[in-house]
Amino acid sequence: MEQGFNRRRFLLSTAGIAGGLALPAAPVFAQGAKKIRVGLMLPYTGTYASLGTAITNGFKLAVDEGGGKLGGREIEYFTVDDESDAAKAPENANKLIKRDNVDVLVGTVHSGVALAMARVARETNTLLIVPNAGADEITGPLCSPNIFRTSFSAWQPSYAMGQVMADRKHKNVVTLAWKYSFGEQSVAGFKEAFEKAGGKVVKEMYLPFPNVEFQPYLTEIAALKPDAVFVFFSGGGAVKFVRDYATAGLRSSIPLYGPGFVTDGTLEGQGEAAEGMLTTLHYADNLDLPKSKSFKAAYFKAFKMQPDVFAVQGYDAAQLFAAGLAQVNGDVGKRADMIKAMETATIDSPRGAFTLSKAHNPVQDIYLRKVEGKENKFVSVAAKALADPARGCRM
Amino acid sequence: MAELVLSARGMSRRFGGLYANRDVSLDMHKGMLHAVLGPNGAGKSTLINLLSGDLPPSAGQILYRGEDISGWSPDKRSRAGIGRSYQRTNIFPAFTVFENCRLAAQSRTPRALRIFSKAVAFPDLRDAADRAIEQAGLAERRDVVAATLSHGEQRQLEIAMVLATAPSVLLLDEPLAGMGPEESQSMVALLKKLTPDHAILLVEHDMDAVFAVADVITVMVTGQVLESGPPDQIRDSVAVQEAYLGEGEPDDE
Amino acid sequence: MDFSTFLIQLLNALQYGLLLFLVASGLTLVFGIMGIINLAHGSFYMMGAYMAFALTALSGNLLVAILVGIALSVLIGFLLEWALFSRLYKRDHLDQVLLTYGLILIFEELRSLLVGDDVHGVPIPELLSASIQLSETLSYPVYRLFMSAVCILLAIVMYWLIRHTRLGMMIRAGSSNREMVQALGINIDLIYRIVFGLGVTLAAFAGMLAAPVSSVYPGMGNQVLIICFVVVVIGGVGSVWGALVAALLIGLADTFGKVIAPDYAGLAVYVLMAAVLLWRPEGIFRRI
Amino acid sequence: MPLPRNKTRNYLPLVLLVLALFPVFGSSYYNELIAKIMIMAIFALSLDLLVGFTGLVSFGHAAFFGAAAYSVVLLSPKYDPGNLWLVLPAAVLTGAAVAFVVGLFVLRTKGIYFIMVTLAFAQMIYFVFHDTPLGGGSDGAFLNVKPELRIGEKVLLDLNEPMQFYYIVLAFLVVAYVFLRVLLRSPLGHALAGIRSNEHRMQSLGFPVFLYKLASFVTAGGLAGLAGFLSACQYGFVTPEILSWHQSGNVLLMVILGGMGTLNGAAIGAFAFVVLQEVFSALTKHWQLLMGAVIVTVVMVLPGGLSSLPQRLKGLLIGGGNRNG
Repeated sequence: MEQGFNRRRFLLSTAGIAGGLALPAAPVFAQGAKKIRVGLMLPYTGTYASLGTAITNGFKLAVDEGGGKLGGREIEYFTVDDESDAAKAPENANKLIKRDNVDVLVGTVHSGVALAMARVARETNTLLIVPNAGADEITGPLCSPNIFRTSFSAWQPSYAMGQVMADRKHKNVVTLAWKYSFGEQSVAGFKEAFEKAGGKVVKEMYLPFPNVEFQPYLTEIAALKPDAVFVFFSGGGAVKFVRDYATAGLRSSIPLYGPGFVTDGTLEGQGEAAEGMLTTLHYADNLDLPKSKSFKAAYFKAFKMQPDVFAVQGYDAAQLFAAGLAQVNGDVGKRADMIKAMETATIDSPRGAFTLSKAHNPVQDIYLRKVEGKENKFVSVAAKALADPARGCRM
Repeated sequence: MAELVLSARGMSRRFGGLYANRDVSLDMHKGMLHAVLGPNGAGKSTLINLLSGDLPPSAGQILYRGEDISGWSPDKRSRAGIGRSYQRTNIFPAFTVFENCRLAAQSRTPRALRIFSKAVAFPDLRDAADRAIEQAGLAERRDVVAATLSHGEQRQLEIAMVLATAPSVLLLDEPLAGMGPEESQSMVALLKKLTPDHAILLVEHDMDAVFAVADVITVMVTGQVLESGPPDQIRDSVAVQEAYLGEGEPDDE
Repeated sequence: MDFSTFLIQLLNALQYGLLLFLVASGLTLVFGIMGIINLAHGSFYMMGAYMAFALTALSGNLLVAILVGIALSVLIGFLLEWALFSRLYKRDHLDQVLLTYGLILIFEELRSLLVGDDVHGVPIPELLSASIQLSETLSYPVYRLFMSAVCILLAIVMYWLIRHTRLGMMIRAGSSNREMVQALGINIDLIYRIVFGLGVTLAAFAGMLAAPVSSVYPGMGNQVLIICFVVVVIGGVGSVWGALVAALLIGLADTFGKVIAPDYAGLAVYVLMAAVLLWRPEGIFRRI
Repeated sequence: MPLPRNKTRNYLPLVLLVLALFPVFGSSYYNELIAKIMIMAIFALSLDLLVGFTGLVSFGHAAFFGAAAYSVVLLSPKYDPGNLWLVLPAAVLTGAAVAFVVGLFVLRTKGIYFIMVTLAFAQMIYFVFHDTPLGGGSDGAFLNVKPELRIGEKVLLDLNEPMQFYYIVLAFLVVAYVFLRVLLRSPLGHALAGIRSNEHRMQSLGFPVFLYKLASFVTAGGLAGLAGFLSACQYGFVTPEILSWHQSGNVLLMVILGGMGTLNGAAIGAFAFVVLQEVFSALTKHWQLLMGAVIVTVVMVLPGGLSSLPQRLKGLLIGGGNRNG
């Protein structure tokens, strides 16, 4: 069976190389048009696929509203499906940066992937706009002149929730989250505000990501009898937890709170079990703002569906980039001027206008929302113009 | 009396509630060929498997040069000098005859750590292999891939591989099975030639061959030793004739 | 932990263990009898859950959905066995492993193409939607108890099927030696087809039964697959009885691991596995 | 599987030449891609020692790769380059040591059960990194600065330099390939071939089969550790996913795709696998569907892998004779 590898076979395999290389490399030769090269590295498959699509839609909507141009130049998109797989993240980011030579990298949803992207962006000095991932580090220790975020930090909604829950006279609270950095940061943000306001976190419970066998924890909560529970899960985990919490009969005796991700994009699956739940986020489904209404209408017209917070974040990513490009008339070579313009821009977002902190994270209002029907309805402003403390950022 | 090499003492083996071997005792001496006869299911193969270590005994002892080896693994017994052949040909089919034997010889001098030397470069292994091939009468087929050998030749290779390990005990499980008359004759001649230097246990159905070569014969029935002694004693034994020979020719397995 | 909490945790452990048994039983059957490591087993579980979702949405009734789903699963099992697996029995185990590995990718993408990547809930049937008050604050959903009862019932049925029926006898014979059984005039091809169909159906049924409490989401099959393998490894290849014991042990290790050593909860199950394998390299029980 | 016999292999220098000259023409992205393929080739070669040459079908090979990759991150100082003299041997030893411990358990089993148990143990090691604070949990851990080789004050090799990294990977691929070639024709290699062909007979011939298998397992673990080391250095980032059963499945697939039991096959398999991934993922977001279809097709109609393809084609053209059931 060990039959030497003859020349014909070798030729076949080199043909393979050539084929493999030629295919993805083709777009490189579109230089004449001088388009702006936008790299979208987002999840298009797997659990977060719908989020990736919403962000892409939002981004493209903003570009289309500007006549398909940003800063007077046409846009060319390069997309990579990051599969929410952190292990492949550096490689995928390199595909866009080194193979496709993009001018800006936009991504992503998953925090682990985004952290890896931030490192690559720092190393290669590529402009990066994060349209979702909330890991505190991105605008904390990893902050950099070329890294921006148009979404939130994990700390923000949770910190706001700490104040809300203290205001609602809860004294003893149990927290439950997945044991990974976003979960831990959410709990930390909550705890900071809640304990500052005089509350006490009786027990912090974590379960391995993405484990969804909640029953032992629910039993534990029932035995501890806290005044309330602060929880962070997302996607399928959030659906299952909220349902399990309700069927365990805990909903009526121990109220459940959490950052908005627990009830965003998951209400269809959660059904009645989520009804009335209070969460905090920088967006609500029925904001009474002109920009929000026009955005919703335009989005519905373009994509035949209602936008969510992720679409807003994608939309704002494009707006932020546009603000920078407008300053330099589309000349991405003038990096310093462009970044300066982005730093000082006020983004007229469907969530309400926001500016950026020194660490490039939005300074924004966090809303208290209540689940009614299939919507997260605005209740009040939980924290006005809340800025992430950007711990560890030296910039 | 010749030197006692291997012996079983009250050896038993149960499968579930059934005894495949029950209280078997026998001795093997250097220079003597000890044949085991018995109908199908008499426990002859189990006996060999117990002696070679392929099966652990349920009770009893196996002594090798005075030492109790019943707990030893098959490879340890083999390295100590107990070689066996199989009833069903058990070779490396994709290797050549020479490679089969060379690998067998290698087990005596493992050299496992010499990973930077070529296995084919050791003259002692080559000589041992060639000697075994010569003895087994396969010299002309030395470089043929084993899978393409005739059945009889594969049986010869089976023996050659054991010989290449330079054993002092040979446990041979029906080496003549399926051989033609000519091949049988040369195998019988080989057994005779090997006897002076080895202690041999031969399990065989071919009566003529057994009586031609055996120094001692043990007859087993239903896992137990019926009678043991020189060929003449066995031939004349009433008990053996009643239990076994009386039934006429044993059928082939 | 007070005593009543302990008892409730014990109930949680049993309930989780029984569900694991249900998922893993099909895997261990296919594994033990056909000698196939079916990596796609988790995909069948996922398929079942999505069928429960889609068919409940269509018919409005979980029971109808489950009945139709079972019929579809049997069909899919037969088809796969006929089209793919039956051609590989003479091959190496490795080929079968890789085939099922390829099938995982295909099923996962088909799911994405057909149903999308959203998370969906499946309503608990009206009849079983009540809860039983266990302690002052905690109540236990009747549906979970119902699931456990179904799992126990299935365990009994499988035991009876394998021990006391002609089909079970042929299955047991088939697991020891394919050629020999064939020589006895038993239609081994048919037996294999039935066993594989049974394996697929058990996995899918577990998915359907669990859908109302687990909700349905992408990647749910992979999550359950590995833990099922651990069940089979601990229980011993092909042993349904072993799978039951192993699944219950895992339920206990996982539940109390989470309570006692939350930082290392994920490892508890594997420590259990290593301990069992140290004691018995081939699992607690061998064969059916 | 016959024993390795001498054959002419005059195309190898040519392959080497292409690989050595590639960075001169390739862009930085494709250099990284080829480096990745070479790392995967080392990984696949290490597995082929088990699957193809010892007959041990391990479905947990990623554990050794991943554990070694983690060791690089854990042993490197946070903000300074690690010392290559220390980090590289430590990574290889980690792979080998994990293989040793796992081997003590799994090598007591055979056949289909072996496949299962290796999978289960690899998953155990996956959870060690995934669920404990040891390596940053499910978020993974970063290697901020890649190791360098220095003598005194002089930096001889710096893995942060992409070009240097490329040639280091190439050198290690050659070393791994030659090492395995030499190993396979040594007495140990022949004994492993014997075990693959007929383990039972090897034991009755007097070979301590368990120790030989353990030696093979540990060696493969060490080589996988080398690949893990290089992989950690290439991306400066490790997550538990590199130990997952998908990774074990992928490397097994590379070995099968190329045709197991041939060193060249393992390397071809790694190449084909990565290129297929690259091409498919550029075609559609549902590329896994294509990948799955390729896997099923190879298993069903091409059991000997890609390197048997020319043989089979020839067989077909000449009119059969090479018909596999």
